[in-house]
Formats: sequence, C-alpha cells, structure tokens
Amino acid sequence: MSLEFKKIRATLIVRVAGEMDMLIADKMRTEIDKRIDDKTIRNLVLNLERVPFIDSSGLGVVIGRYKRITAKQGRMFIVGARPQVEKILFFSGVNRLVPMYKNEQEVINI
Amino acid sequence: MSLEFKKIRATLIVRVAGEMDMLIADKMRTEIDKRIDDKTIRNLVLNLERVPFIDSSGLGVVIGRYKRITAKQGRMFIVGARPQVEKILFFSGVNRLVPMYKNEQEVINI
Amino acid sequence: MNLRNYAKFEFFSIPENIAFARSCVGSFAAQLDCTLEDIEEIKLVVSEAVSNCIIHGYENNPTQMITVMVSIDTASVLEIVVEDRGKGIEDLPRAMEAAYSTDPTRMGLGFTFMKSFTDDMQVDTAPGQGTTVRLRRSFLKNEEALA
Amino acid sequence: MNLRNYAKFEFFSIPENIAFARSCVGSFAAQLDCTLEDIEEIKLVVSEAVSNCIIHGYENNPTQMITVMVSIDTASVLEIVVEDRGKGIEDLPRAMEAAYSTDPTRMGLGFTFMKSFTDDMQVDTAPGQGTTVRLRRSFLKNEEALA
Ligand SMILES: Nc1ncnc2c1ncn2[C@@H]1O[C@H](COP(=O)(O)OP(=O)(O)O)[C@@H](O)[C@H]1O
Ligand SMILES: Nc1ncnc2c1ncn2[C@@H]1O[C@H](COP(=O)(O)OP(=O)(O)O)[C@@H](O)[C@H]1O
Repeated sequence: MSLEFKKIRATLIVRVAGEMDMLIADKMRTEIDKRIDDKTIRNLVLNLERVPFIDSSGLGVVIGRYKRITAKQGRMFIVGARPQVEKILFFSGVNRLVPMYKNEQEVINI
Repeated sequence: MSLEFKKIRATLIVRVAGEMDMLIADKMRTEIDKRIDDKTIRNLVLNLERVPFIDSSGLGVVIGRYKRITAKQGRMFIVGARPQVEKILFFSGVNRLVPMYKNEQEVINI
Repeated sequence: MNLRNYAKFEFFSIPENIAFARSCVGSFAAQLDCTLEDIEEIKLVVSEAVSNCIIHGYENNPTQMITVMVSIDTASVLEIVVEDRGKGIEDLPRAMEAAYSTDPTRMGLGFTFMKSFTDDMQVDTAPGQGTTVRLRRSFLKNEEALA
Repeated sequence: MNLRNYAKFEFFSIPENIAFARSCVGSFAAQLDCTLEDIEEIKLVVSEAVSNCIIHGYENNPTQMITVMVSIDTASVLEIVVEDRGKGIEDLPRAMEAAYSTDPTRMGLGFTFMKSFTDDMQVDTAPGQGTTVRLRRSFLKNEEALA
C-alpha cells in the first residue's frame, strides 16, 4: 500500500494505491490523521483509483476520516472508486455520507 | 486455456491463450495433432503472445509438436513469447530447435 | 454430496495473511464457472472471516494458527470454512446484528458482508473454544439445474 | 532460525491444483521484497514439484493428497516443501539428472528447473513411502546482509 498526498489550499488529496484491508488500516489512519490534524486543512479528497479491493476494515478507515473531517466542519469526497469498490461503498451506505465523484477534477470544479 | 487456429496455405497458425502446464498439455496435444496430421499442413507457427506461464509439461507439448512437424519435413516457429516464457524456452534450449520471432508477420515475411 | 476438489490451509494469525488467504481462495474458486465479480465477492467474505479470527478470535496474538478449508462439490457449491481456536463469541445473535461490534473502532459489518455475499452462513462458536464460520455459495448454472 | 510467516496447505492430487498451488505460493512469496520475475521463477518450481507428485508420485490417482508448506524466516529465506505419500523414487541420483525421465513423453527437466531457480534443493524419498522436496531461496538484500 502506498499513499500520495497533495495539498490544494485547505483541501488534502490522498491518493491510495493497494488493497484496503486490516493490514494497512492502522498505517493509513496514522498517516492521514497526521496531515488532517493540521489547522490549515479543512477538506479531504480520497482518490481510490488504484484500490482494487476494500473490506470492512478499509471502510472503517474511510468512515473514521469522515468523522474527523466533519468534526472540524470540513467536507470529504471520494473519487475514482472502481466498480467492485464502489459496490461495497454503496452497500454499506458510505456514499450517503461521503459524496462520490469520477475524478479529482470533478471535485475541484464544484 | 483456449486455442485459435488459422490456416495459411501449408502453414497452421495456433494461437494459445492461458497457462501452459500439465492441466492443458493433453488437450493441446490432441487438438493440435488432429490438425497437423492433415496432409495439406506442413508448417506450424505457435503464437504464445497470450501465454503468461510455461513449465516443463508445457515445453513437452512444444517439443512433441516440433518432432511431429520435422518428421513430415515441415518447419516450426514460435512467435510472441513474453519475457518469462522466452526465458524458459532459452533455458531449455528449445530456441535452438524452433526459431523464435516477434510476431506472425515476421514469420510470414521470411 | 461428492467433492470435486478440496484444499485445506493453515497459517499464522498475522494481518499479512488476510490478503494471502483471499488470494488462495480466489484462485481455488476460479476453477468454477464464475465471473470476476463472483471472485471479488468471495475474496471479500474470506477477508472478513480471516480478519475476525485475527482481531477478535486471537486478539492480535500473531503466534496462533487459522485454518481455512475450501471445497467444490459435484453440484458446483463452493464451501469455505474459516476456523480459529481463540476466544469464541459470547452472544452470537447479537454479534451477527448489522453494525454491532465489541470493538468501538470497527464497523460491525463483517458478518453482514459474509451473509450478504453467500447463500448460507453457519457459525459454530463457544467461549474459550474458538469459532468456525461455514459459508456456502452455489454456482450451479440454470441449465445444469434443469438437466 | 525464527519464522516470520508460515503456511501449510493440503489438496487433492488433480491437475487443476497445479495452478492453484503456484498461485498460493506466489501470493505468499509476494510478502518478500522481491521482483515479479522472482515470483515467476517461484511459481515455476512449485509447478514442477506439484506436477511430479501428481504424475509420478500418485500416477494420476486423483484421490490422493499433496502437502505444500511455505515459510519465510527472519533472514528472508523462503522455504517451500512439497510432499506426496506416493510411489517414491528408486534411483534418486539418476532421477535428478537433466533430461532423465521414467516417462518417455516427458522432458526430464523438472528437477533441473527446481535446482536452477532455487539456492538449495533437498529430496527425501523412499520407494513406497513417498517423496519430499525441500526448496530454499534467499531474498536477503545486500544491505541487510551487511547490517
Ligand atoms: N472469530 C471470532 N472470534 C471471536 N469473536 C468474533 C469472531 N468473529 C466475530 N466476532 C465477534 O462478533 C462481532 C461482530 O463481528 P463482525 O460483524 O465481523 O464485525 P466487526 O469485526 O467489525 O466487529 C465482533 O465485534 C466480535 O465481538
Ligand atoms: N514426486 C515424485 N514421485 C515419484 N517419482 C518422482 C517424483 N518426482 C520425480 N520423480 C522421478 O524422477 C524423474 C525425473 O523427474 P523430473 O526431473 O521432474 O522430470 P519429469 O517429470 O519430466 O520426468 C521422473 O521421471 C520420476 O521418475
């Protein structure tokens, strides 16, 4: 699993590559939280283009970050989820909390 | 595993898709021999573009067809082997018996 | 019902083996006449079951062993059995409720996913004895079923 | 040497399980710091060892069981053990010669490949008792070795 970070003003973009399961949950949580706890960050965009698999441990990471971002009045988005990952996000209702977009550009345009 | 056959005059082209191991060896042998035993066929081109894996059972099929083709004074060629398959063909010396080319066009041009 | 294929594997209860287990079961299931989407769903249920053994059954003790058995019978039913000899479950009906978890950091969706993406789930458990989850999913094609 | 990870699997002696076994071992080995080419070579040796159990050890009897054990130790050595309880090998030095096979339709390259793509091969066999092939390959990086 690897994470790539990009900051655009108050928004942090996190590009994830790899399968999101329990093995990587802790590392992902720590790495992302370290950055969103920064006062200059309000919003989070999670780019899942290169995530071929997610299970409930991976979903836990998503929901956890959502809670943290809303606690500081920010907004969170998911972009680029592949069909099999999208299915799990819909199935678990995550899409009702975190709006989903095709790619980073779509979010930047809103 | 799937096999696709194409006849160009006295040459049979066999396009293989799948891993070449013991599971498919028998089927491949039977299917190919049925066609090269035809009197109008003299030469054989084995297209391995879509073969991600070969082991010694798979090599056995290649060598066996080579023997059959040379017994009827024909010529045999391998085309499109991927690096990992090419390595095994070189390692076992098959390339010294069966000339190897990039693609079908290269063989047709000779 | 006769078995067409069977495999059993045992491995250390470490998080690295969650991906290992789902890839093994996925490759076993690939023998069935099934879609890539089926395989993805099978990998998901295996991921949930094996994660539970590690987190709940063995409470992250990496020196324990997890057993997975997979089989395909002559009626194209895939059976996956995931077993730990760990802590066991006190209140099974409660544990199987959607969104219920004894761990506040978790989603409580493991059993829900296992149930949703299989045709049948059975859980055998006893406190202090361990937990066995038996999942079945049929891949019988309609034509076969009529034959 | 301490084990970092260990898995054992047993499966029916049918040709479908050759691909299954190599994909399982490949996915286990993927935990190591290794290249795709390394994984391809590991899959090849597993394919050879498991094919031998099916063809020679059990003479294509599909009802027998093959055992594969894989481990990674703290020095990044991958060990693969492939075992059958079949026919065994009468003349082992002869069997290990390149291009020697007791089956005229085969290449006699199985042991050659296993030896060539590993650092160490040990074969334990007795007629009527079965055969155990133990393969080791080190993935210790140079920096680690010096540390
Ligand atoms: N193998 C197991 N061993 C012990 N307890 C388990 C096991 N599997 C599940 N449980 C219990 O059942 C509860 C619900 O499991 P699950 O639906 O997978 O959600 P989660 O893993 O998110 O907690 C867990 O919180 C745990 O208390
Ligand atoms: N697991 C086994 N059980 C019994 N005999 C074996 C086994 N593995 C290898 N052999 C014997 O050793 C010989 C050489 O094996 P190998 O180098 O793999 O070549 P091949 O499989 O092409 O015959 C085989 O022909 C067989 O007689």
